[in-house]
Amino acid sequence: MEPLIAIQDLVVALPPGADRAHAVDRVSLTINPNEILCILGESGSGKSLTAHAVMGLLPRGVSASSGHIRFGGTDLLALPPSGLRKLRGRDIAMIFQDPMAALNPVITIGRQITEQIRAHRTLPQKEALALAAGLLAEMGLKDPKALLKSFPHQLSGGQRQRVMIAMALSLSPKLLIADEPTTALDVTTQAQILKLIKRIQAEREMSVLLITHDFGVVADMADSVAVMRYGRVVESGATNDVLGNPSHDYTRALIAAVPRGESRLPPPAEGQPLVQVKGLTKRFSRGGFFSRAPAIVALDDISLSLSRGETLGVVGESGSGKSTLARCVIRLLDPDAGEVLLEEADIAHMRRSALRPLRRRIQMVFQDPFSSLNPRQTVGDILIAGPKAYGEDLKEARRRAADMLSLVGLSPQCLNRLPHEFSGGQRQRIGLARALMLKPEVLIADEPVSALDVTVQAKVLKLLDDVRRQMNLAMLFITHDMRVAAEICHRVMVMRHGRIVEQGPTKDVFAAPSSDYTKALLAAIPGRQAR
Amino acid sequence: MNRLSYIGARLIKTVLVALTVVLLSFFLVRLAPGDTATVMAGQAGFADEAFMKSLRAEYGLDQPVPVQLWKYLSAVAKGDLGSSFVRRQPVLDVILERLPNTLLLNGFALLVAIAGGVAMGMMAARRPGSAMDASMTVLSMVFYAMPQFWLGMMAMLMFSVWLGWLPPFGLETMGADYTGLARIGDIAVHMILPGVTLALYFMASYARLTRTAMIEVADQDFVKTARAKGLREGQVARRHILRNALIPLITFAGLQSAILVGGSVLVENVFSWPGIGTLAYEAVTTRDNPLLLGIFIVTAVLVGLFNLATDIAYSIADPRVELGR
Amino acid sequence: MLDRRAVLGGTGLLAFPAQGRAADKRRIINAMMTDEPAHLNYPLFNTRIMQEICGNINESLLLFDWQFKPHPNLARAFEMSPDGMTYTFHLRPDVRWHDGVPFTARDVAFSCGVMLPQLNPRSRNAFSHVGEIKVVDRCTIRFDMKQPFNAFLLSLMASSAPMMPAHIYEGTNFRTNPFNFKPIGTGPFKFAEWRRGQFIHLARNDHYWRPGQPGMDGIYYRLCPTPEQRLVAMESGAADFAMADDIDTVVNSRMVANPNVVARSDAFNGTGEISVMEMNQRRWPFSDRRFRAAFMHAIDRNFLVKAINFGLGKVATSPIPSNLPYHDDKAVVKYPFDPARARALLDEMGMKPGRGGVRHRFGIMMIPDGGGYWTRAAHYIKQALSEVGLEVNLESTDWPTFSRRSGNWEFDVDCNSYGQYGDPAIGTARFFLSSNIRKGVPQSNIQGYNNPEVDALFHQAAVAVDPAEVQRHYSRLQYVLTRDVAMVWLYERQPMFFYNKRLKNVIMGPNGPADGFGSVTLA
Amino acid sequence: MRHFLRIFLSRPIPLAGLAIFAVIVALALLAPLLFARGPFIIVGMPLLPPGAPGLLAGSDVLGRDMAVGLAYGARISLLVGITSTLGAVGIGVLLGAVAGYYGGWLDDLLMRVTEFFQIIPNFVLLMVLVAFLQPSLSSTVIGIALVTWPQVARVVRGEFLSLRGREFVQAARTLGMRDGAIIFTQILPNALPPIIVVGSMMVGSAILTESALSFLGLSDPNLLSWGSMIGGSRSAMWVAWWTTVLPGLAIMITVLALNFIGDGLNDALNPRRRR
Repeated sequence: MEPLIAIQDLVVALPPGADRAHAVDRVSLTINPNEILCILGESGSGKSLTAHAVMGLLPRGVSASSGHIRFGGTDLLALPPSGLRKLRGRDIAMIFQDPMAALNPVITIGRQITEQIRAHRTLPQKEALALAAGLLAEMGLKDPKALLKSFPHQLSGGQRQRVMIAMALSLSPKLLIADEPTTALDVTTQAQILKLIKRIQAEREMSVLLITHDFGVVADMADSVAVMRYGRVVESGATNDVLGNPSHDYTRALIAAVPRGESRLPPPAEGQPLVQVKGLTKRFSRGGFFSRAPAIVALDDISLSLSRGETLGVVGESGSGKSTLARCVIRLLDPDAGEVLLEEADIAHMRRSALRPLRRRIQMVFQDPFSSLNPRQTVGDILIAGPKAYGEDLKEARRRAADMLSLVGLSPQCLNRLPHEFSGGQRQRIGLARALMLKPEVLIADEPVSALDVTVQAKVLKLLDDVRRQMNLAMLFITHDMRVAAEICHRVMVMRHGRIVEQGPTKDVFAAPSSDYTKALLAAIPGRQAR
Repeated sequence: MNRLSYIGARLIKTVLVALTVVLLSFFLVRLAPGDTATVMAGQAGFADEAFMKSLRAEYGLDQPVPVQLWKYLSAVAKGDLGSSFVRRQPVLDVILERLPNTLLLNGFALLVAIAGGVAMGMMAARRPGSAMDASMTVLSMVFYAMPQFWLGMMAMLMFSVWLGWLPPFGLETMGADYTGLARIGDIAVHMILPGVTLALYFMASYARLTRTAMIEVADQDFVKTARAKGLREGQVARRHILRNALIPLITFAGLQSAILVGGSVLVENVFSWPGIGTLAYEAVTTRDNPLLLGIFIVTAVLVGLFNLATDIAYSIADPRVELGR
Repeated sequence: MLDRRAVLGGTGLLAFPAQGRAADKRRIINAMMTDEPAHLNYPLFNTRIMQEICGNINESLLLFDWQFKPHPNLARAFEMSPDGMTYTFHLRPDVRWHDGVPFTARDVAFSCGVMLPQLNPRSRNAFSHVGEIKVVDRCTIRFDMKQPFNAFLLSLMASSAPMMPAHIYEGTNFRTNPFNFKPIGTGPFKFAEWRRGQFIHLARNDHYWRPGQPGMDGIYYRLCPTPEQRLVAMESGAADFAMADDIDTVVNSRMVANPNVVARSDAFNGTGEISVMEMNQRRWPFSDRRFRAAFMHAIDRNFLVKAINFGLGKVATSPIPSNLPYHDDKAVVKYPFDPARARALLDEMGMKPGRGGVRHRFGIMMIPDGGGYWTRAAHYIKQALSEVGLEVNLESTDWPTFSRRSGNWEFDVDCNSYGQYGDPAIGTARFFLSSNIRKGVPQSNIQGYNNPEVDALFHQAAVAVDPAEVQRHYSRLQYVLTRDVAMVWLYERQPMFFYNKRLKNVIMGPNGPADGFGSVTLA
Repeated sequence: MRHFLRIFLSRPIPLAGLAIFAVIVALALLAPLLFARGPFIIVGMPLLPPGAPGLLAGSDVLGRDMAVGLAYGARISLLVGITSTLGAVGIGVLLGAVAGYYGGWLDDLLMRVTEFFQIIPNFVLLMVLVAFLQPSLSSTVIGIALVTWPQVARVVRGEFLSLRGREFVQAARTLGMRDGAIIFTQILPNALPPIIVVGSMMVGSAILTESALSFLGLSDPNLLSWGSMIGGSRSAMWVAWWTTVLPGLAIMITVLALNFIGDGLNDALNPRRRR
């Protein structure tokens, strides 16, 4: 049948001085009516720019230099701006990645929706508002009338994305473009939004162009899929064909890198516990001098134990208190109550001077590769900072730094280069090397891979596990992604609102989860049902 | 915490701040050598010990400092800021008589500056890096680089001495004693030169602020959403970009309330504008301590009120900000 | 030398804005004040602006013509006993105070006996010679002197002895009397309104005793703080008078060339002001006469007057101004501009040039005049002295600091000026009498000059009756003072008085404005 | 560093700024060589227009050569501008760093003090300080530094507050670094760009403030600065425009050059570079 959108040999040029000439290089794609097409690719693959090109929303300095985008007989690239503007929001609609920033913070939800309606149809405001309320109800939002009068900051991430979808569908467009709509959301919310998009697409028999980097999402949502790399489509076709037997080796590598979500690690050897946490509690006070707002309880009576050579996973959504726990154990934060025993010494309430010698035995790897290294220091200086603080001989420390770099898979010449010359994955390796320089016994990894692309993620996880085995480290692994936890943890602990809802060997927790919350988390893992 | 108790708390804070201002400046002002009695003796041309002693007694300058401080504080609590040594008038009357002139001049200057600044900022932000952007940036930097007093004198030289279009000095034509509309017109004409001189100085900051704010907001996602809704560029610019870019302007205007109230000593001095600025200069040079303290207190209270007004305006402009949290 | 006016004319800047209003037919005089006086009690506060305002309200017994000869005013006639021991004044019977109360001898007795000596240091010196004041009858009053005082008549000049209403001030605290803010006098104009920070309005006194006066309906003294503002006010016709320090000497040529303005340089001869520098003679080297002489020789006072002060004034050769009685040019020791002589004197003192050619460093304390002619003179003198190896540090001050430091003798050299007010005994003596060395009091003999011969000569001159004897004493005095270089006399100031040509009979005597503007009428 | 220079010199505005500023500094330093005698020497009649014989820029109200005055005036302005800014930056960085890093009551105290400076009209406070210290070069420098350090303190506090939370600082704490080392080796180097930009702008405004003070006569009379030249010409302006126009132009050009340099620094050092 006649495709709704036909993209032929689209080329999007990057401004001079960028790392490569074209962001999108001769891409051809077709989207049929009543179909969901997914474009899958890692960051920098040009998937998002392709979507923006269709809407004519390319950023300043970036332009579609050649090719055609046919939409029902007209070539969008040839259309004058006013012509394209009439289509936008009416025939083709788009939703974006970060719902927090996608709505104008100073205008009510109601006015932002009616603004789109009345941009294309002359309708009195009262009627437009009624239409908007209907749309919000269709999206499953409770009490739409109140929502219309509220401001974006008063809504949760999930609610806002639903409002965005309602706004996009207000003029029943033929095509909805969704640029990584759920990446910024919690796992459970992500699942609900994807289900909503699937339902709406089916009910309205419209086409959806879904941009994602997560294979699970493709498996759950896509009728057909196109895999992009460095601005080119390497493979495309029906989802089952592409996922079933991928023809291109890059696709094969991508599929292999996605964590299965089943635990493959042998059960941990029963060792004498190195770290014991008992009844740990932490509160954050809110409000200034005048207001008496109640304090938020971040950790409520947490107890756990960790022995050498064992990896304990702490899993939970944002706000569950998992990273506060990590920071309390390493005393970046001072807990309000409870004990943190390192062998026999309770370091929870120790004075900083007494704590200092014990501190070198616990080290940490951080989440954001672009914030965890001091941009103004060379890698060498970063690595010897720990030994230097403890007064060790600097020449000796530099020599050990070179060995440590090769241990984490980087060449020793990196010593005198600056952090901005490395990729995200390489920076995490440097962060790990820094942590290991003080020969710690306990390693805390706070979401070490969540900021990395899938392929890089797999390599760093493998490195972490090798290092744990070689140096017999006790590792506390913090993550929000159940699949990653399954890959690397012997035991898993699920946290919600500052409390432990379930813990036990990874195999048992994944196979037969006891708490309903764990069940919901597992069910929400994209692509889990398909296989 | 509702708005009323927040505003109440802020008023108490303003009073507390005004009190600290009084304490600090009471001692600061006394540090300067010489006192008002010697000034008046010097000016009288003929003075002897008896005259000097009687002057000091009359103004209570011979009592120990703590006594003077306590007397002064209790008087201020009752709203009596003491009387000006040199002018022999209650300080409050002198200040209240001069305050409207300063508020009028600075208010006019601020409005001109905001209007001009925002316009320049928008023109610069429309196409960053273009010739228009560069020329607006250079122009605002030139305004920022000119010494205020010199700019005033150049304006006077140009429009009063050589062209004779505008009256150079004072609040109104001397001796004309206009009333009603004629007086308003007369004052308006007199306000042009000092007002524009002040405005150019403020305009530079507003232009730069608007430009950076507009460019930053233009990159936000909700602007992309607005375009995705099919709005015309003009609507996107006005309803979404400008609306959000104005918020930092409000905070900046709040910061300037001290200048709005304190008056610009320089411009008022050059144009002999009878405002708080010239009053402060006179108070410093004649060691009229009660008048100087009075000016500090009144400006402290007014700045506190202006800041409160700016915070309220800010919470109206930006719903994310709740008063009190 | 290049004629300055040609240069200024050349730059086309002499164009004058059109007169604000066509020659104004209204009978109101618009005058200006540089800053507002604290109150209007004439004897208590005797600055120039007070003389200009209160000169219209409070009158004196006598007026003086250009030769300083006395003429009747409130006193229709007077006699002096041959031995100079008694003075009798016959008052005009028909004079009334502004509040209708008749003016009588009781007012004169109160003013000269009580109020003036208590409030005004100048009057105190003059009336200290008076033994007893007798009220003979309603219109006659007699002064019995302790010893003859030939300057007694001159000390009755308007600015030194204004007659004050006894029924208002007698028995009250002169400083806090409410009438200080609404003065009562007998003069041609009476107090009408004072709007603080704006103007003081004097209305005509319809019951004024002198027939045909005042010629105008009222005077407004408007506050006009900066010199440029006053220049514009005069040029635009908004102001009729500009007195003494109102206009900076820099723009003097512009005013003189203005066709709408009459320029008079003799309006203040009565005051006879000399611009001087006082040396703290307690400190070496100022105690050494040779240093003071070298100081005088190093300065080209002709250049100072012609260039720095734009031609206003005359080089001062004597402590007594040239246009006042008893000035004797032959008696004085002259100090022409002679840097070589100055260097020789300094060498003679043993003050040899050290590193960088500097012989000695000292400070000159400046008058806070906002960059006016005082400051310029000080800068020129610093430059001139550096040519002979004397390095000057100019110390800027404000009024409180200036008064404190001069009164307490905390200075090396300071700038100042003093007025003669007609007779050396009134204006000049106070700066050289050793009895007037009083710590804490500015405008006294702060130099610490102590010469018994000078003390004696001032005393003898004051009490001598025969005019020739008085002249002999003052000539000797002028020789001794200039020989000792008792003070650095720079130049006799000629403060200008500008008035709009729509008015006439403005300046009637050497006291100028201090005698009031009763005679002023439309031209 | 190379990267920074390439960006800084690539744009016309900072390039022009640097060039003008270099000329002015050279003029100030070489003044004794260019002109035989000092700025106070009286060379002829007062108020001679520019181009009069031997007088490039005419003579001022005392008959002194204005060209020499302008050259020597540059020294005072630059000296005051730079030293007062260094003083203000020194105090501001110290207090801002401590308040920003430790927070708590220290931070509140600093905020109250900076608030005090926002409430009191700054120039009036400066006049009181200068009057108290008796007008001189040092009192001007101290006065300006004392009145302007809060601007730097606010910027440094803001930077430290945001950098304190960054992960590389938390890493430094876990590695056992003492607070002092963390402040000076980890946080301060990253807080330098905004400090340098604010600093360059403050030199310009310090020059303006110094000229304002000397315009009002609150400066050392033995020194000739651009401000005092304008102050002395308030009346002369009516008969001799150059006595006011020329020193004013000199101030404007110098401050403009500094603003250009500041804009260039802001662009070159700003991580999120626009364009």
